[in-house]
Amino acid sequence: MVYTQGHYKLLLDALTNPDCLIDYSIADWELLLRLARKVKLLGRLATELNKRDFLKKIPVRAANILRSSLIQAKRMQQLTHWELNRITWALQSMDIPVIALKGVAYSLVGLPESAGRTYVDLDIMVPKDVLVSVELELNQRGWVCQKLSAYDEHYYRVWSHEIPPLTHVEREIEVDVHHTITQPSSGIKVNSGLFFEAAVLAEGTSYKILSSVDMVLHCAVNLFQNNELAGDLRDLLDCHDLLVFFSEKEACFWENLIERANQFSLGRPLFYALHFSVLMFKTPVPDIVASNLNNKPSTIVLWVMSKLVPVALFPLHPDNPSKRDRVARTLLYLRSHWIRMPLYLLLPHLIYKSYLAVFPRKNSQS
Amino acid sequence: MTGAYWRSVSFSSLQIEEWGGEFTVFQPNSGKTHFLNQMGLHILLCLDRAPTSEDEIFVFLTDQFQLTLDQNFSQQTIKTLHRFDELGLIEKVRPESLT
Amino acid sequence: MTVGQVPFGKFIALLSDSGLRVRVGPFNIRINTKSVTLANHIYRLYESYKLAEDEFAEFHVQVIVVHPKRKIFSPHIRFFVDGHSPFPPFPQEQGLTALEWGINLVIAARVSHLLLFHSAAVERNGQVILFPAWPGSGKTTLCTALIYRGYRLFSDEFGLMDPDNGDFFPIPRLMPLKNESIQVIRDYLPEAILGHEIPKTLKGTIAHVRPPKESFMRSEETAKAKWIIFPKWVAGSSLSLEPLPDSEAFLLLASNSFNYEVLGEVGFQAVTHLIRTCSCYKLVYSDFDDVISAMNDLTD
Amino acid sequence: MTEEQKNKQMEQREVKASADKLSENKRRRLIKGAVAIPVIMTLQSGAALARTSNLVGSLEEDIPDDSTHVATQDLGNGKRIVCAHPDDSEDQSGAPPYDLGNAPMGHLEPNFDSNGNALSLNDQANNCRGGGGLVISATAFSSFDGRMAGL
Repeated sequence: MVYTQGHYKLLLDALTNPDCLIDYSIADWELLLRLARKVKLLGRLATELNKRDFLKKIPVRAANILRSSLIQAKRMQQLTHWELNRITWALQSMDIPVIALKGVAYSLVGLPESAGRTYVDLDIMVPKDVLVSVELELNQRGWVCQKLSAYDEHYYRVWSHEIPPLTHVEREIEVDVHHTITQPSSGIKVNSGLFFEAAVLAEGTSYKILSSVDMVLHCAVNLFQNNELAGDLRDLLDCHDLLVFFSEKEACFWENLIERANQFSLGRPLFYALHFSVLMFKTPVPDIVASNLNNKPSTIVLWVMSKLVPVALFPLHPDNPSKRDRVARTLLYLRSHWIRMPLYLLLPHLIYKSYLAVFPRKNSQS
Repeated sequence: MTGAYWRSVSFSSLQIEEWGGEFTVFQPNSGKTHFLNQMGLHILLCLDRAPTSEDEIFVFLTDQFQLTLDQNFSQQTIKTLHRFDELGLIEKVRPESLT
Repeated sequence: MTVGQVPFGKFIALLSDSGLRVRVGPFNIRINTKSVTLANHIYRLYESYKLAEDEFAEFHVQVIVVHPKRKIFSPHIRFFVDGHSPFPPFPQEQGLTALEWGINLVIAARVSHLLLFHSAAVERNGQVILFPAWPGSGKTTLCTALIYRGYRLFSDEFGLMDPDNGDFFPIPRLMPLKNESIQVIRDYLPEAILGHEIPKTLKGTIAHVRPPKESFMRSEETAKAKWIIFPKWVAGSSLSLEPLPDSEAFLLLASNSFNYEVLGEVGFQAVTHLIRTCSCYKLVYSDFDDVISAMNDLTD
Repeated sequence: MTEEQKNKQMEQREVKASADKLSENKRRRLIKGAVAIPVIMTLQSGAALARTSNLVGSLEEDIPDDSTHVATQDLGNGKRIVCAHPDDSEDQSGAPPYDLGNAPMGHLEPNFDSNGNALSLNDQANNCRGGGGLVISATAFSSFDGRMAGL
């Protein structure tokens, strides 16, 4: 297997067995930290090392980079949590359920690994019928939409499951407001009302989060249906962490997970999440889970995915990126659009995006 | 009519440094640093003691700073209260929770 | 061993292959480029930089010359860090500014275990003067004049402070003079060694000052700050050095830091401590002799 | 209550006590000054990164007409300089404008004068500066893009 050699192994070993880090050479450390930065996992490495009291035992320059990253991760955590606080404040008069998703939800549910997780933005979900009034209310309270081209705006509103990201004029965090967890254009119709019904209050707070099984499903769907997978190792690790955490905490977790995935016809993304999580992180998933899931991929599809996904999830080698890894990324990019959109929509979208890549707009936000 | 009631939020978590009658305040919840004058800080101190109505705040401030209470002063103070609210330093108290 | 002690052939080989590793203050930087023009500039101006061969490098930067396939476009320069380019392309002649600015950006964006002020810093009698300033206030020019008159260079761009103990780290590097300042320094300090003039950059014409050797030799000696001075060059003005209220100094200094907010409570406490232990001033000047003697009086 | 929390509460009380003791002197200063109202200002710090001398800063040099460094817009009738105005609510502290603030305003300089003569980019830049505006680099403009009102 390709990811058990070279720079893949260096990173994977550090994540799955942090004890081995004590033996890393200077050159190993240098490469490891460059790779971990690319997949937003420096903060996680830092917390793992902290836990073992290793930060004083490793090369001091490496330790300083890890400390810096942890400080930045903590700062982003603080910012996203505060943004959730302010969003809740701004929407309190509307009396609607606001569900925190992804990173912030992982820390609200008490996932131990969330302490070193790097957050980029705040994701929340509100019922579809109040989406417009939520956007209006937030606009009035100082959250504004960043300038988008008319094309992007149309894409967001009609074919995506979000409204364009909002940012408060005095702060820097982007807020993504969702009304469901899948793309409307993917053909999978999920009754979002069921997520709101099952949502729970995070312990000791007044914030709502998805139920445990819905949170895992969202993680899987986000990775295997919504994303292009390139460099998304962190997101697979999120799935792994959640699976370990909930299966230890809840008695009937696996049974509930199977039932829920089949109820929403989300067996395939969940299957992939479990499959690759077991493959790479040795997640303890009972065999009965896979055998009871519906909509599993065929053997040939799984074979192709197994060739592409692991190499694409890893960051490219910073000095000598291999051609094979780039090809895997391109194929998965195509796949991510294929499954999300009907073909007649896909072609114009890709043509427009590749046109942009050749002729980047001036002054476009990076 | 006594106006809305306000109270401070996590006042004890604030880090306050005095600089000759002016204050820099670090708010851990938001990570923001604020600069307050005496009167600004006095509002926070007052609201930390007990939920207070806007009218009571005007009286408290004009008394402390020997000012005459006029419309301009009350309007400015209400503006500041709303800014504090926006920054998450204070919050409105529901009348039913007062008793 | 310093860059100047490496034979030119080996130097070129390093730059274009495994990378030239140099000490830049508390950091090591690995530089790669195949541009011979840029290599020549670096060889001359980085002469006193210490090598950090076989050591861990925090930052891996590359300057690449791009030759467009179509003839009508001229070649340009791109700056990369870990395979990512944070800037739009630069004209081909601007390799050195691209490299120096790129290093600034990488330090400012990635370092959070130290508090980073956007400030010049020099040391005399074991204590540091910080000159935090907005772009265009002439901090690089002032800094250049001072380091040729007995002050030790910490940096013309970064005040690097350890928030735990208040120590400042020297990070001596090339100092970019802009536009008129170039001639001003040539006139006032004929002994100063300047790189070639690079016209039409984002900031106008740039020429880099090569700092004195001593600043590199002593780049591991930290010191604490005692004065914070906000300078402003005003043509024809007479010298004025006025105390600045602490609260104002706090706000100016904190908002002039690259990562004050990232450090959170640690940043707040560190700036508080710094202001409480330093004397803060506002400086207006036009004449170098005046300002140097005022700084000497202050630091004697 | 943990040691730390307790400690913090003690410190907080001390601050309170000292703040309660308003000296006659300070009271007079407040009343006399224009600040006989409560004041709060929030530090905006993240801007420093964008403001590093290398990225932003006003462009003071002469601008050739083929300059690609300066921020311009072409609405179909020729290149016009983007003239930025710092947000009034930001304290500029007497320094040259360094930060456009949170809600910067901007306008496009006319590229013809009142007699219908074409104005070079440099002329436009001088008109902008003359009106208290700021000519900024294309890079700086893109970092403010989307936050610039009035364009």
